[in-house]
Parts: sequence; structure tokens; C-alpha cells
Amino acid sequence: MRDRVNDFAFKIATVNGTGSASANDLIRKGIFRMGIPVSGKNLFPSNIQGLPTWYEIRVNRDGHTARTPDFDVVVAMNPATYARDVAEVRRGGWLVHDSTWPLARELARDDVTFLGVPLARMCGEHFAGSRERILLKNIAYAGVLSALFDMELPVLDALLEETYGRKKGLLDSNRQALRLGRDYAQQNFDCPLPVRMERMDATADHILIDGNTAAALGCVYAGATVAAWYPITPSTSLVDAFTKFTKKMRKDPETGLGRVAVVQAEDELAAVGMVIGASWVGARAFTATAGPGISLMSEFIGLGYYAEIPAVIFDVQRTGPSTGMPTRTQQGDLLMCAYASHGDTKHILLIPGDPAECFEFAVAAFDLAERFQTPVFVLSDLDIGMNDWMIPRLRWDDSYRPDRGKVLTAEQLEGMAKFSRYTDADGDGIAARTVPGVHPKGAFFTRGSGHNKNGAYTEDAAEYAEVMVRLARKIDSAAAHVPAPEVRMIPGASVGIVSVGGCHRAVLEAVERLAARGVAADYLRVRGFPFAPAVAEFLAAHDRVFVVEQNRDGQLGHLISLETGVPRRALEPIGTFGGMPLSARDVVDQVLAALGIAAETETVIDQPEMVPA
Amino acid sequence: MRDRVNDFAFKIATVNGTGSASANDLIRKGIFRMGIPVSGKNLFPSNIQGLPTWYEIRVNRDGHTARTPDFDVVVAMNPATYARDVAEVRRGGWLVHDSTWPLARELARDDVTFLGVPLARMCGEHFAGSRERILLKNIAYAGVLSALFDMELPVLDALLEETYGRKKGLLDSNRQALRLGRDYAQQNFDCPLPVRMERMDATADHILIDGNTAAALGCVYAGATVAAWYPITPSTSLVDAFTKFTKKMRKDPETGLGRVAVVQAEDELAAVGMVIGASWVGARAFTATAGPGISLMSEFIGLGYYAEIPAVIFDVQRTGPSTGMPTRTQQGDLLMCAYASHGDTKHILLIPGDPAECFEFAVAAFDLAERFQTPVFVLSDLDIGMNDWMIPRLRWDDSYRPDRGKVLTAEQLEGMAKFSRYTDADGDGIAARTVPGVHPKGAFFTRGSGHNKNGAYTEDAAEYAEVMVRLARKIDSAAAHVPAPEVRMIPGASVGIVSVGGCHRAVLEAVERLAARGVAADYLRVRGFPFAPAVAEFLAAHDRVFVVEQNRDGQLGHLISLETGVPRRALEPIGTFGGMPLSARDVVDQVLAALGIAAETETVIDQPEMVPA
Amino acid sequence: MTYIAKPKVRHPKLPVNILGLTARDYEGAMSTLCAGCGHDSVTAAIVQAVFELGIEPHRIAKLSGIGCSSKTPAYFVQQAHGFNSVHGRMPAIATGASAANRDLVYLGVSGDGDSLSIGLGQLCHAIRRNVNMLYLIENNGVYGLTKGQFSASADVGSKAKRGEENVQPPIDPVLLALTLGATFVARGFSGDKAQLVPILKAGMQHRGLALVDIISPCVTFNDHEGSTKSYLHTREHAQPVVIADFVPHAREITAEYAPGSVRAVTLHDGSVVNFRKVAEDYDPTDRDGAHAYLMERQRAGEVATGLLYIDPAAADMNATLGSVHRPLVDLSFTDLCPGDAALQALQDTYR
Amino acid sequence: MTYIAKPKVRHPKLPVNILGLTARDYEGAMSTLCAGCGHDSVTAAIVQAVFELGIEPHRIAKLSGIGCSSKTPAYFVQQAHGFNSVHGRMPAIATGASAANRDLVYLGVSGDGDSLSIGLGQLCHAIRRNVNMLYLIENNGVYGLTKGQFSASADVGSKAKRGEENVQPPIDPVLLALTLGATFVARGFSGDKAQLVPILKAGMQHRGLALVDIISPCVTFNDHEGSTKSYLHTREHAQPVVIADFVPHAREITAEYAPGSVRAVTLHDGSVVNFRKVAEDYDPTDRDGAHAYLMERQRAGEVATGLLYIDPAAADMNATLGSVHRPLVDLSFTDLCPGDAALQALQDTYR
Ligand SMILES: Cc1ncc(C[n+]2csc(CCOP(=O)(O)OP(=O)(O)O)c2C)c(N)n1
Ligand SMILES: Cc1ncc(C[n+]2csc(CCOP(=O)(O)OP(=O)(O)O)c2C)c(N)n1
Ligand code: SF4
Ligand code: SF4
Ligand SMILES: [Mg+2]
Ligand SMILES: [Mg+2]
Repeated sequence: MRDRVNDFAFKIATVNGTGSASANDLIRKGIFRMGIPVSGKNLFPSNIQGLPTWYEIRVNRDGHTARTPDFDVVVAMNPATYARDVAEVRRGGWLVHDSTWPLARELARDDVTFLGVPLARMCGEHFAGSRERILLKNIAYAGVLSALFDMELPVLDALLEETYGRKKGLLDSNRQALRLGRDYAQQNFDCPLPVRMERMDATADHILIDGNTAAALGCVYAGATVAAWYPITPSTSLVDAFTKFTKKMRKDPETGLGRVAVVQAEDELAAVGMVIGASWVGARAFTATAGPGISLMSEFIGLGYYAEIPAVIFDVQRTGPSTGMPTRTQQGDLLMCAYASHGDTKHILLIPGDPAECFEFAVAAFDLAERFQTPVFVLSDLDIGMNDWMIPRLRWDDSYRPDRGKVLTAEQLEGMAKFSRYTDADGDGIAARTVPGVHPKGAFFTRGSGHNKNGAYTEDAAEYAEVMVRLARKIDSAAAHVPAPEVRMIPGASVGIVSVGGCHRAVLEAVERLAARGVAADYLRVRGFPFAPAVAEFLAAHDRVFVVEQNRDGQLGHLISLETGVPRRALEPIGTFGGMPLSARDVVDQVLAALGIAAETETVIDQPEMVPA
Repeated sequence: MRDRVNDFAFKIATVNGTGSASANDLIRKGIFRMGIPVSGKNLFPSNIQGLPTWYEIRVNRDGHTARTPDFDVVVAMNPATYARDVAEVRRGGWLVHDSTWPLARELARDDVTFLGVPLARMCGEHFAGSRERILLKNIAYAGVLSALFDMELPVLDALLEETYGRKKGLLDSNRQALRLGRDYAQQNFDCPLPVRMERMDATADHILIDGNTAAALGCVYAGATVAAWYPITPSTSLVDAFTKFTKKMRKDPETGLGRVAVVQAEDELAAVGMVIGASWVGARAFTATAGPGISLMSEFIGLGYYAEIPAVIFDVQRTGPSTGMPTRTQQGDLLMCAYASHGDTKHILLIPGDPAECFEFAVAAFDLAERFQTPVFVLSDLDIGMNDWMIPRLRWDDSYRPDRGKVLTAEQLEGMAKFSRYTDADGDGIAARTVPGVHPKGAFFTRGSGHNKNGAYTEDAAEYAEVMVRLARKIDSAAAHVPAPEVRMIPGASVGIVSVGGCHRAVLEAVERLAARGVAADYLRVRGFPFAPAVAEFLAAHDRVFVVEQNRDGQLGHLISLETGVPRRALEPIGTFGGMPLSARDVVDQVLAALGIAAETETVIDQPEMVPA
Repeated sequence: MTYIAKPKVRHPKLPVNILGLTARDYEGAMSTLCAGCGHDSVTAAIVQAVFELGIEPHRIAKLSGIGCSSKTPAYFVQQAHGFNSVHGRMPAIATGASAANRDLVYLGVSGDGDSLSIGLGQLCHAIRRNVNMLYLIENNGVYGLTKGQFSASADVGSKAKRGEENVQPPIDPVLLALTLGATFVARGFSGDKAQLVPILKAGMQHRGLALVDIISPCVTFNDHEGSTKSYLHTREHAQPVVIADFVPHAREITAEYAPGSVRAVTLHDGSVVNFRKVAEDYDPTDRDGAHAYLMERQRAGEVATGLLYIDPAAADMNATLGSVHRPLVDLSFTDLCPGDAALQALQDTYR
Repeated sequence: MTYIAKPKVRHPKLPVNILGLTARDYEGAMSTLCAGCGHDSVTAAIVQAVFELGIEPHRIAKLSGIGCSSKTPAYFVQQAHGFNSVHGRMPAIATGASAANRDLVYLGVSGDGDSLSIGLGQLCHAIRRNVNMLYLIENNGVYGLTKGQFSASADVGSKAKRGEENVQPPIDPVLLALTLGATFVARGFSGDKAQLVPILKAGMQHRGLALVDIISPCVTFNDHEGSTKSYLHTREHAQPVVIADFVPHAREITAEYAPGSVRAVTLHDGSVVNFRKVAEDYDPTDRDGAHAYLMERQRAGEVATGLLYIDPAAADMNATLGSVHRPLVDLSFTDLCPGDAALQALQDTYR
């Protein structure tokens, strides 16, 4: 097999709660520090300890960091999943396993090289304490991989130094465990493998960060002061990060008190209610949740829409419906969020494609929520939110000032004859609002019941409808203000691909691969809803359009069809919805199949295709 | 003005809490008993006492009972709304008012005949007690109308007899009040007016009933044993009726106990949870609510869909969003109910067009919920649910037996090797279920978290997707079992009209009137979702299709476009959403306008048109 | 119709408060409730309390859920911002608002259905957080706005208008609040304004959640014979336990009581509540004692009223959240945004 | 993975119950909880209790919400129907199920997050309705499944793993239940199976809602020094107040107590609970007394355990609903459908 330098993938199978995370981080960060583009996908179970968990790492010199289902090397540390893990090694690949105990014969595969390392035995001999042995066994396999892939030891040592610097004892045992694995591999296998690494300079000015952390930073920088939430995977780490950041960055120098309020609510109904209450008095407030939380928030979302109160809601999507698979990803809440709550409603959605956009769109969400005086959703997903992605360093424009929209000051109110809350004075569908406590003239009665343009209670059809018609205009006008779609045209393209959110990197790679197969595809990535005109234009410009998304029913296709008028069937569904991050191969194979061209490889069994709408 | 016998409309303006309901019922029932088709629309405020309320009565020999906005006679009993009420009299019409006090000069209209009756003075002279005087003033105006319209006194006397039979004193005072008004009118005006009544025989074998009462009857007849609810207008009277009926019809002869359980829950989340719990153990259970309740039920609805548990949910729609106008009608929950809850879901909807179908569909809802093991919505609305409609007598087929769907008996389970809850044994997408307590072999773990076809917990993409794909198939297969659309073709029709629910009678009338204007229109009324193939066929057969519905955004149009593939813009929105029941004129005028033909009359001011999608 | 404001003719002889405003200036829109509804009397008591306290109208935030009771914020202090939110969720709105702007006076009005059925969870957690607000439950034992169903506060044996008896034990917001650690618990009666006004004033000055359960009869659906929430029944069974006189911090405490007969409790802002005992050795600062006493009174069929428990020292939510003393809404953006330099420094740790 | 059932090798020497089943027959799938989790001990106690009571496995309905604790129904009585519903809403499911089929044995397992935060309202109302079920709260002071946030039962001053202290007063389900009129209230400790088993048995035989708050430490997130819900802290502060011995109606009551030392309470089905007092003159049938005593113990930092209160006579939900004695699910359609004749007669009144 010819060398494949800086272009391969491997997978580590362990048991959760055994501390493999630190070993996997060590490897991933080591690769990143060697200047090589890298990505990691953590496939963990919805429990705390003792169940199978996998960590997938992809190394790609061209910067393709989407998930790939083709594993050159698998490290099988969990006997419970041996069979499955062995089966996942690609033909001609390698399986690393703990040879302390013999491997069951039925697992043998003659198209795979088995690399046995007596990890348990070695750690047993060199370390005391069962817990320590278990933990260090992970560092030991990291050492094995470092040898197999020819990783730079100093880089790994430096990382251990940074992690355990102060804790001398831990540092030593980790360095030793790393060397145990590394030395054993170098002595017993001919290292490096054909799949190996060579230093590059492709990660300078980049960082490795997950979307929830980036979104939390965005909230800090946007000036959010109130966060109300209820824990739920995969959104919990967003508020955790916000709390951590504000403890440092929002501490009042004199008193040591916080310029922030993080309220752990009793449930999601209360959480979003608190956000609406805080926004009502003029704060920038947000909540973060997942699908089940949005369902519970539905009534309040309708209140926010109709009473025109800003609110920022992060929905870090997980696999639904119901409790579903809390630790698997999906894009299954698009349709619900777009029209959440009873009656006629429509909501602004921002859909980031990576952690960089989680940061950027978090800031945009507060601006849009205040400008349009309405709840705004940031629709992230578990893959973006909880996995570390490689992105260019985040920049902040210090001249940025919040767009508070039309909020009347005491001075403005003082000068007014009479304040009318819901009158469209400027003809842009947006009426000026007031904040409680600012000025007596600004007082009015906020209500979710029928009201006329003065905010007065009404049961009159015409008065009610006048407000509702303006609301429709207001939300539609947001199309020009949500993040514009990202469009990539290829000269002479024959088909168009539309996608969204976390599918982005897989689609980018797929477009390249399709071109290699003679299929030139233009690409548009939706980033906001209501859709900018560019979306309809893109559709009009292509007679075949594939819509790539990760849900069963093609919810993005639904929204596009409804809002642009393009027939639903003209939008051909592509994607998977089984909970795994999308891979380029999923896209390529399904597009080729649709075009009647032979697939480039067999499709992976675990990624079922979508049900055509 | 030429006589208009049995073809006119009048409106009575009063204050709620003053007991005008009994007078209005007397009139309406009187007309019905004279064999003349009649309908009444009660426009009441969302409070208990002291605000304006209107009662509209339409008399129509051709059986058109939709609301009409053209009032030949208005009875203005509420000074607070005089101006508005006077303005509502159609040119050449009559205004009846209490002449005890002089009418403000500025209210005068020379194209209207003012009929002053000293109602307060007469009642003051003849009756003691302020409360009694207020109440009887209403019966007095009923008397006035009976004279103006030439109603048969014996019929009215009989009705009073039935109501107050036992209460002699009340009966006498009511009879006297009726005559006070009637005699005054006969002595002072030339009765009858050109708009008058003549006995017919068009109401035999019909009844006057509201949809909530009919739906409650349906639940009783379908064998529902558990009702869990939380009060909310306009659905409250459905459960009230169910309670009333079961007190009589479900009383155990020996013990006097009830063969039913009606649980007033603490909120809607609990209500639907109780329904799911009761259905889980094998009962036929339902809840009734309005939009805000559905929003709150969203999470549980997703559980019912994914865990495949039957549930029947009546949504008596009112004007949204949020609290909206609780005492006004709308069809604003179609979209939400069709795809309620996060993740990929789709739900069965039954949409009755009148109280008769409320009865019929209530029964069907339980059969479908059990057959397809999923939540089923009956989408009624305030107009159907709370107003008395004239419908043919309800019939019950005593040979009916509930369709319990695939529920395994103890015997069947005994004979089984192993029960697998979610395996599609029959290939129809429906897996057999078991009921707790029946047999040990039937035991399994119901869960809203990821599960495979055996009901076992899973986080495996393929296992998860297998179940989800079957669910999609299962729900789509219901299209053949929901009530088929009602289709009325006219030879040589040029356009097609699609409508739903309470719009039905207005559209029927509109189709006639359009024909008179030279516009032949075919008509299809959707009665269930997912849509039967007939819907797509109808659309395909017409190059212009108008969709008549009562919401702002054209939600039915949205659903049809998504599910049939017809471009959204090909479905031209027609209708109103201000909370008033639809009138034929709304439809005729908007269709004519769309066709570029002059309207037959000016459109009513208080019925704003829909925002084109 | 709430937008018909009453004519505000200034009567020269009307008394004015420290702000120079008259009671009229604290009135609201015309009530749309039934004539005689207890809620309207509570509204009147609120108007008097805020007038006497001399609070700037626009510094008051009026909050409610849904119900007849929840409509009442429209009927007082026209110049205060109001929020008629959704059913049972007012506590969450108040919690978020208070977290964002701790300087407004939060006045929440709810009903027994709004707070003890759909909103029970939120009420309990607002009490637990000790959100700084006055929380009124206008308690009539029924759902008025939906035409008279029993609420969770209906007493066992109480009869509905149509005759059926309530069979489920009632939830007593006072006992519940004491058990949950509430820091200010009172019960009043809409028919006893003299007792109610000082309680409302003390409640508004109390730092923390002041829960006042007010028996407020529904004349239309629950004021008949056999109802235990009727005017008659309440008049006959209401028993003041303590009499609380409120002395604003402004005024000097005048020794108008016989020594020993009074227990003075000082609130955060320096105002004082003087408790005159009615029941023997009832101590409004002893939570356990109060709870035991009230349980016993309840069993005896009595409705104990008064400012029943107070703990002026407890930390309110703003304190436990550790937020700065300045309202968060008043912080400038520069106080909130760390800037690019900090962002770059932070990101060095993400490599 | 819950679907890996353990091998059920029949050991000839294993004791059998009245149904001839062994304890093994009441076990469930393999637990996926952390090694040492208190919840697994509660599971073991449940297995022993139902085994000893000799309940037919398939007549048990196991219900839960969401959480580590809510996962446990998968780990006992494999042959019982289970329902792992949604977070905090198990009470509603149980209420509806019980209304429809009153003859099943309802066993609900919840957590402190599931029942005291998101589910608090439903818990309170299930208690109020006295739904006939055993309701267990596996109380560890944290949200285990979401990695250790404080729950509403966390004590003031209790330290989180990362060190920060909880500042909000805890909601004590035992005091709450007593205040709400619960008819069976107990507190146990996952580490004391001997005390727990008879309580569970009595709870299952009790007609009405039997609430058992079980301190069940979370070894992963709340078993450290400074936590008041750790094994160590609970062992040191748990104080049995009464010792309850359960005597099934089947068995003769053997006079194994010194006269006067015991108070016997008979349940609906004839089984008896013998209370042996530990605390002087503690009366488990005196609600007010129990509440006062427990509040005082709590203030003293003690965790009072035992079957703390029982009222075997109160009507359960099925009784208050006035439903027939036969389970509604067992009624034949002809018992439910009035038929066309009745429909026609009725409609004569709609003309
Ligand atoms: C989500 C929701 N459910 C139900 C209703 C209907 N509803 C309006 S008010 C009310 C109860 C009000 O009772 P209470 O809080 O005691 O107020 P009261 O009218 O008795 O003063 C209900 C159930 C609603 N508005 N929203
Ligand atoms: C609607 C909803 N919100 C949030 C969650 C996330 N969640 C799962 S378990 C849990 C808390 C569990 O705590 P507890 O009930 O105490 O159980 P424990 O794990 O501590 O045993 C939460 C918040 C969810 N599953 N559903
Ligand atoms: S119904 Fe009852 S609560 Fe509502 S306004 Fe009338 S009297 Fe008051
Ligand atoms: S996290 Fe805590 S509660 Fe959950 S299983 Fe582990 S020890 Fe038990
Ligand atoms: Mg009430
Ligand atoms: Mg817990």
C-alpha cells in the first residue's frame, strides 16, 4: 500500500468513564500542533459510565474535516464492541488491541493487520492503583499511535506539560505511559505505517473549539446579561461555558460580583419565560436547549412573537422525536422552530455551519431579536456544538455596538404627545418599543391577548388583523437582514446543491469529489430564515437541485418549497438521519445514484438514506 | 321594498351577563319550530359580565346557514355600541331600540327605519325587582321581533312552557313580557315587515346542536372511558357535555357509580399525559383543548408519536397566536398540529365541517388512534363548537364495534415464542401492541428514547432509522383511512375551490352565487390529513385553484403544497382571519376579484383578506 | 374596555403623597369584572397602598398570568408598565425581569387557578428563589374566567353552584409557602381593606418574595350558600391572628402602643412593621410555630388572616445570584464586552 | 445495554414466594448506572419487596420520567410493563393509567430533578389526588444524567464537586407531601435495605399515593466531602424515627413485641404495619405532629427516616372520581355505548 501522508482516519473504541478523553485530546491536539488539519468526532452514549464510546479522528492535509466512515486504523479497547470494531477497519488497514489477553479467533480478518500491544500488562507492571492503571492505559495507546503515525514526541510532551505542569507525579506517570506505548510499538512493529503524518503549516492562526463554547463567547461579547436555562444534552455545555467566561470576564473589579445573572430554571417553560421577562425590561437574555425544550417553550414563543418581545434561543439539535437519542446529532427541529406555537407565526432562524458561525450568529441573534422585537433561534446541532472543530481564529471588532432596534429613550418619550406601542410609524413593519421604568409616558400593557395598534385590548376583527398583517410583513422583512446564504458557483455546473448547518464541510468535500467524477455542482448553504432572495434565485438557476440535510422528512426542503414556491418534488432529498455526522461519501453516493452514475464506493450500512418527501 | 319571506338576517346587540341568551334561543328555536332553516352566531366577549355581546340570526328558506354580514334588522339594546350597531343595518333596513330614553340625534340614518319600543319603561311598570326587569326586557324584544317577523305565538308559548313549565311564576312573567313587546309592535308598527316568516317544513328530522355537544356524544358512543382536561375556551363545553352525558348514560345500575373517569387536570401537559397513560393501559381516552393547550402538549405529542401510543385530542380552534382572542374563531392550528413536536413527526388530523361530523369524526378518531397507534387530532373551531347548527338527526349503527387495531390477547401472547413490539410483521407499517397486565410475555419497556424494532434501547443509527422509516410509512398509509374529501363537481367548471372545516357552508353558498355570476367552480372539502389521493387529483384537474380557509398564512395551502407537491403559489389564498365566521360574500368577492370580475357587493370592513403566501 | 381611561379631574381637596400625586394618579382603566367581584376590592387596596407608599408609578412593573384576577393589573396604576402574560407563568416573567432590573417594584397578581394549578411549579420555585416581588393570589376557589370549575384551593365539602361537592383536599398557599421557606407570608380578605393595605405596603417594602393569599370571592360562580369562599362564609370564619401596622422608614416610630404589646420588625429599607398580637403568643418570626398553629386553625375550619410570617434578613434572588448591585440593564456595553485583546488571549488556550 | 438480560439459571436452593417464583424472577436487565450508584441499591430493595409480596410480575406497571433514577425500572421485574416517559411527567401517566385500570400495581420511580424541578407541579397534584401508587424519589441532590448540576433538593451549603456551594433552600419532598395532605410519607436511604424493604412493601399495599423519599447518593457527582447527600454524610446524619414492620394480610400477626411498645396500623387489604417508636412519643398518624417534629429535626441538620406518616383510611383517586370498581379497561363495549334508541330520545330535546 502506498503511503498516505496526512490523509487518513482512525477510530478509538473505549468505555465511557474510563478517562480516554484525555488520551484522545492529546492525539488530536498533537496533530493540530504539527500543523496538520484534524477533526474529532466523539460518539458517546447517553449514560455516565460503563457503556461503549468511540472517538473518531480524521487527518487531512487538504483541510477536509468532515466525518469519514473509512477507518485505516481502529484501536479496539472495549471487548464489548470488538466484533463491530474489527469489522469497521477498512480493507488493508490495521487493528490495535490489548494483547494482554488473547483475541477471540472468530474476530480474525486476513485483510487487516492486527497489532497487539500488552497495554494492561505493561501498565499493571509500571503503575500502582487500579484507577491510575485504567487511566494510563489510554495514554499508553496514545503512545502506540504516536509511533505508528510518526508523531513528534516533543509536541506530545509539551501538551502533557501544559496539562499536568503543576502536578509533578501525574506528569511523570503520563510521560512514562506515553513512552511505554510508543517504545513497544517502535520495537515490535515497523513504524511508521504507510498512513502517517508529516509536519505541515496549515493550522497557524486556527483554533480547535466546539460550537457551544464559541456560542457562549458570542453571548458574552454581544453583551448578554441574563441566561436562564435548564440542563439538557447537548446544550448544557453552552451555558456552562457562558458561566465560566462570565466568572472571569464579567467580574466587577470592586465588589467581585458578576455583571451577569445565570439562572438555572426549574424547567424549559420557566427558562424561556425568564428570558422574555428579562428582555421585556431591556436586557439581552438567552436560553439554550434542545428539541424537547423547544416543544415545552412553544406557548411562550408564541407570546414573544405576538407581544413582540426579543428573545434568543439556542437549539442545539439532537436526534428526535421525543427523548430520541440525546447524544446523537440531527437537524430535526427546523420545521418546528420556523413556525413554533399555535396560530399564525413565523420565526427568524440563524443556522451556523461551524463554531465560527456559532460565535458570529450568537451576536447577530441578539441584534436581530432586538431589531425585530421577536424570538430568534440559533439552530446548532450536537456535532457542531459538542465536537472540537478547526476554525480560523475568532476576531472581534471593538467598534461593534449592539443594535438595540427602536427603543425609545426617556428624552424621546418626554417629547411625545402619546406613545402608541404597535403603530407602524416608519412603514417598515417595526413599531418602537419602550422599556419599563424609563418614563411614565412609555408605560403600556403588554399582552398575549388580542390587541390593536395602540396595545389596547381588542376583540375587533379589523384592529386585530391590522396588527397581524404588520407582524407578517415585519418577519418577512428580516430576510434581508439574516446572514446571507453562502454560494459557490462552478462554471458549467449542471446541478445545484443546497445545504445547511453542520452538513457544510461534508458537502464542500463532496462537491470536489463530484467534480472529480465529472459532476459539476453549484452549492448554496442556507444560513438564515426567512430566506434571502438569493435562495430562490439559486433554485431558479438550476433545473436539478439536491437538498442535503440531516433529518428524515426533508424539513429544509419543506421550508424552501413553502417560502420560495418551488414545487416540493423539485427539491431532491439527500442526507442521513441516523445520528452520525454527515460524510462526503453519503452525499457523493446519493447524488451519483440520483444521477444514475455508479457510486464511488459502497454506502455505509449505518447511514440510512432519507425518505423522499 | 318587496317581501323577503324566510330569507333575511338580523342581529341583537346586548351586554353579556344580562340574560339575553334565553331570549335569543327563544327566537331561534321558534323559527326552527316553524320549519324554517335558521342559524345563530353568538359573538361574545372574553369576560363574564358587562361587555358588549352580539347574537346574529339568519333565516334562509334555501337552507343556507353560513354567517351573513348583511342585517335587515338590528336590535340595539346596548348604548355602548349604538353607533356601531346603527351603522350595521343594511340600507332600507330597520333598527329596533329601547325608546325609554331618547336616541342621540347623531345616530339618525335616513335610509333606515327606527322602531322605538319603550322596553325598559314597560318592564318597569309591569315587573318588580331590578334583576327580573333586566331579564324580561330581553323576552320583551323577542316579543317585538315575533310581531315584526310574524312568528307564531303558540310556538313561542310552547317553548316557554317547556323551559319554565315547573316554575309557574317565571312562566307567567315570561309570557307576559313576550306579549308586552309583541302587542306594542303590533299596535305601533305595521307588522309584519317585508322581511318576515312563513311556516315551512324544512327542519323536520333535523336538530339544532353545537359541535362540542355532538363531539362529546361521539366520545360517549365510541366507548371513551377516560377524559382528562383543563378548562379553556372554546373547548370547555365539550368536556362539560361529556360529563353530563356520562352521568346519565354511564351510570352503573347497581352501584350508581360511573363507567367513566373524568379528570380535571392541573394543566394541559398533565391532561394529555393522563390520556397517554390511560391509552397505554388500553382505555379509549381523550382530551379537549384549544391552541395554547396544544402548544403545551407538544412534548407529549411527540412521545405518543414515537412510542406509538393512541391518543385523541380535540382542538377547538380559537383566534391565535398566544392567548389571542379566546372567544373568536379561526383555523390557525392546522400547521402546528400536522407536525407537532420536535424531530420528524406527522400526525393524523380529522377536520369536521359541522356538528354532525364532530360526532362522526369523534368516533373515527378513536378507531384511527387505536388502529395506527398514534395521537389523532380532531380540529374543530369555535364557530362549529359553540354555536348551534342545524344538522340532520344523528344516527347510530348499533352493530358498530370499536376498531382496537392490533392488540394482542393473552391467548395470542401465550402462543407466541417472543413478542417484539415494533416489528412490522404484516408489512403494513403497523406493529402489534400489548396492554399492561394482560400477559407476562406481552411485557416490554415503552420509551420515548431511541429504540429498535424490539423496543430495546438503542443508539445505533440503523436500528433507530428502521423504526423511523416504518413510522413514516405508517402515518402516510392513514391517508386511505381518514374521512375522504367531499367533492362536488359542476359540469364545465373553470376553477376549483378547496376548503376545510367550518368554511363549508359559506363555500357551498358561494359556489351557488358564483355560478349565478357565471363562474362555475368545482369544490373539494378536505376532511382528513394525511390527504387522500383525491386531493391531488382534484388539484391536477384544475388549472386555477382557490384555497378557502380562516387563517392569515394559508396553512391548509401550506399542507397541501407540501404533501401533494403542488407549487405553493398555484394555491390562491381566499378567506378571512379576523375571528368572525366566514360568509359566502367573503368568498364570492375574493374569488371574483381574483378573476378580475366586479364584486357583487362591497366587502365587509371587518373581514380583512388573507396575506398571500 | 381597558383603554377607556377614566377622566382624571384634579380635585384640589384630594390628599397628595410625598410625590405630590393623588390616589387618582394610581388608578387604572375601568374594570371589566363582574359588579361585586372581590378582585376589584383588592385593586382598590393596591391603589391605596402604592399611593401611600408614594412609589413613582412608572417604576412599578405589574405582572399577571391569565384569569379574571390576572386582568386586574389593567385596573390600577395606569402609568405603570404591565404584562399580562400566559396562564400560570407569571413567576418566570417576574424572575427574569428582576434578575435584569432589580430596581423596579414588581407587583404580581395571580389567581388560585393560575398559581395553584398550572402555575404551581413556578410559584414554588419563585418562592424558593425568594424573588424580590409582591405576589398576590386573588383566591376564590374557582376558575372564574372559565366559568366556575373548582380550583385546587377549593375546600373539601365546598359546594359548586350546580351543587356538586369538592372532594379533593385544598392546596393552601400559606402553608405551602411556609414549608418552602418563604420569607413573607400573609393572608387577607378582599372585604377587609383596613387589614390588607398595611400588609401590601409591608410586602412591597420586603426584600424578597412577599406572598399574600387573599380570599377574594367570585360573586358569579362561588358566592352562594355552601361555598367556603363566599363573602358570608369568609366573614364568619376569618380570624385575624396578628395585626400588622406598617411604618415607612420616612416616618418616626411613634410609641403608640402599650409597652410589650407590640413586636417591631425592621425591613431592609428601614421601614418597620409593628405586630400587635391577637392570638396568644403567636410569633410571626417563628416559621415552625406559625406552620403548626395555622395547620391547627385550618383543621378547626378557621381562616387565619394577617401578616403571618416574616423573615426580613433572608437573601433575595439578586443576592444569591451574586449579581452586581446596579441593575444589569443599566450597565454600559463597555462594561460587558471584554474586547478583542481578551478574545485573542483566550484563544491561545484553544490550540 | 438494557436488552442484555442476565442468564436466569434456576438455582434449586433459591427460596420461592407464594407464586413459586424466586427473587431472580423479579430481576431486570443489567444496570447501566455507575458502579456504586445508590439507585442500584434501591433497585435491589424493590426486587426483594415485590418478590416477598408475591406480586405477579406482569401485574406491575413500572413508570418513570427521565434521569439516571428514571432508567432503573428497566433493571427490575423484567416481566412487568415499563414506561420510561418524559422528564417530570410520570405522575400524569400514572394518573391516567390508574384511572383506566385501577387493578394494576403502579410503581413510579423518579429523581429529585424529575420530581422537584420540572415535575414539581405534577407531583403535588398526584399527591393531592391520592393516586394509588408507590412513588419513589431517588434523591441525590443533583441532576446525575446531565452531569451533576444542583437539584432543588440540594441543601444550603452543600458543596458541588467543583466546589461552589448551593445557596438556595432545599425542597423537602417529605415536608411538602405532609403539607399537601399525602396519605403515606416515608424517607429511606439506599444504604439501608433492611429499613427500606418493609416501607416499600407497605407502600405498595397502601391504597393511595405512597411517597418514599430515598436518599440515594450519586457516586460520580455528589458523593464527595462537603456534600450533604453523600454516603458518609447520610450515614452520619440519618436518624430512624420509627421502625415499621410489614405483616402481609396473609400471615397471622405474631405477638413478637413487648406490649405497648408497638402501634399497629391496618391497611385496606388487611395487611398490618407495626410501628416501633424510636423517637419518644412520635405518632406516625398525626400529620401536624409529624410535620412539626420533622421541621425541627431538619433544622437540627438531621435526616429523619422511616415510615413517617400514614393515613390508611383516606379515599384514593379512583374513589373520589366515583368510577365503578371494575377497571374501566375491562368493561365491555355494550356496557359503554348507549345505542341508537337512546340517541334518538336524547335528540328530541335538541329541537
Ligand atoms: C394554557 C391555558 N390554559 C387554559 C386557559 C384558560 N383559562 C383562562 S383563565 C383560567 C383559570 C383562571 O382561574 P384563576 O387563576 O383562579 O382566576 P380567576 O378567574 O378565578 O380570578 C383558565 C383555565 C388559558 N388561558 N391558557
Ligand atoms: C424536557 C427535558 N429537559 C431536560 C432534559 C435533560 N435531563 C435528563 S435527566 C435530567 C435531570 C435528572 O435529574 P434527576 O431526576 O435528579 O435524576 P438523576 O439522574 O439524578 O437520578 C435532565 C435535566 C430532558 N431529558 N428533558
Ligand atoms: S367571574 Fe367571578 S372572578 Fe371573574 S370577574 Fe366575575 S366575579 Fe370576578
Ligand atoms: S451519574 Fe450519579 S446518579 Fe447517575 S448513574 Fe452515576 S452515580 Fe448514579
Ligand atoms: Mg380563581
Ligand atoms: Mg438526582
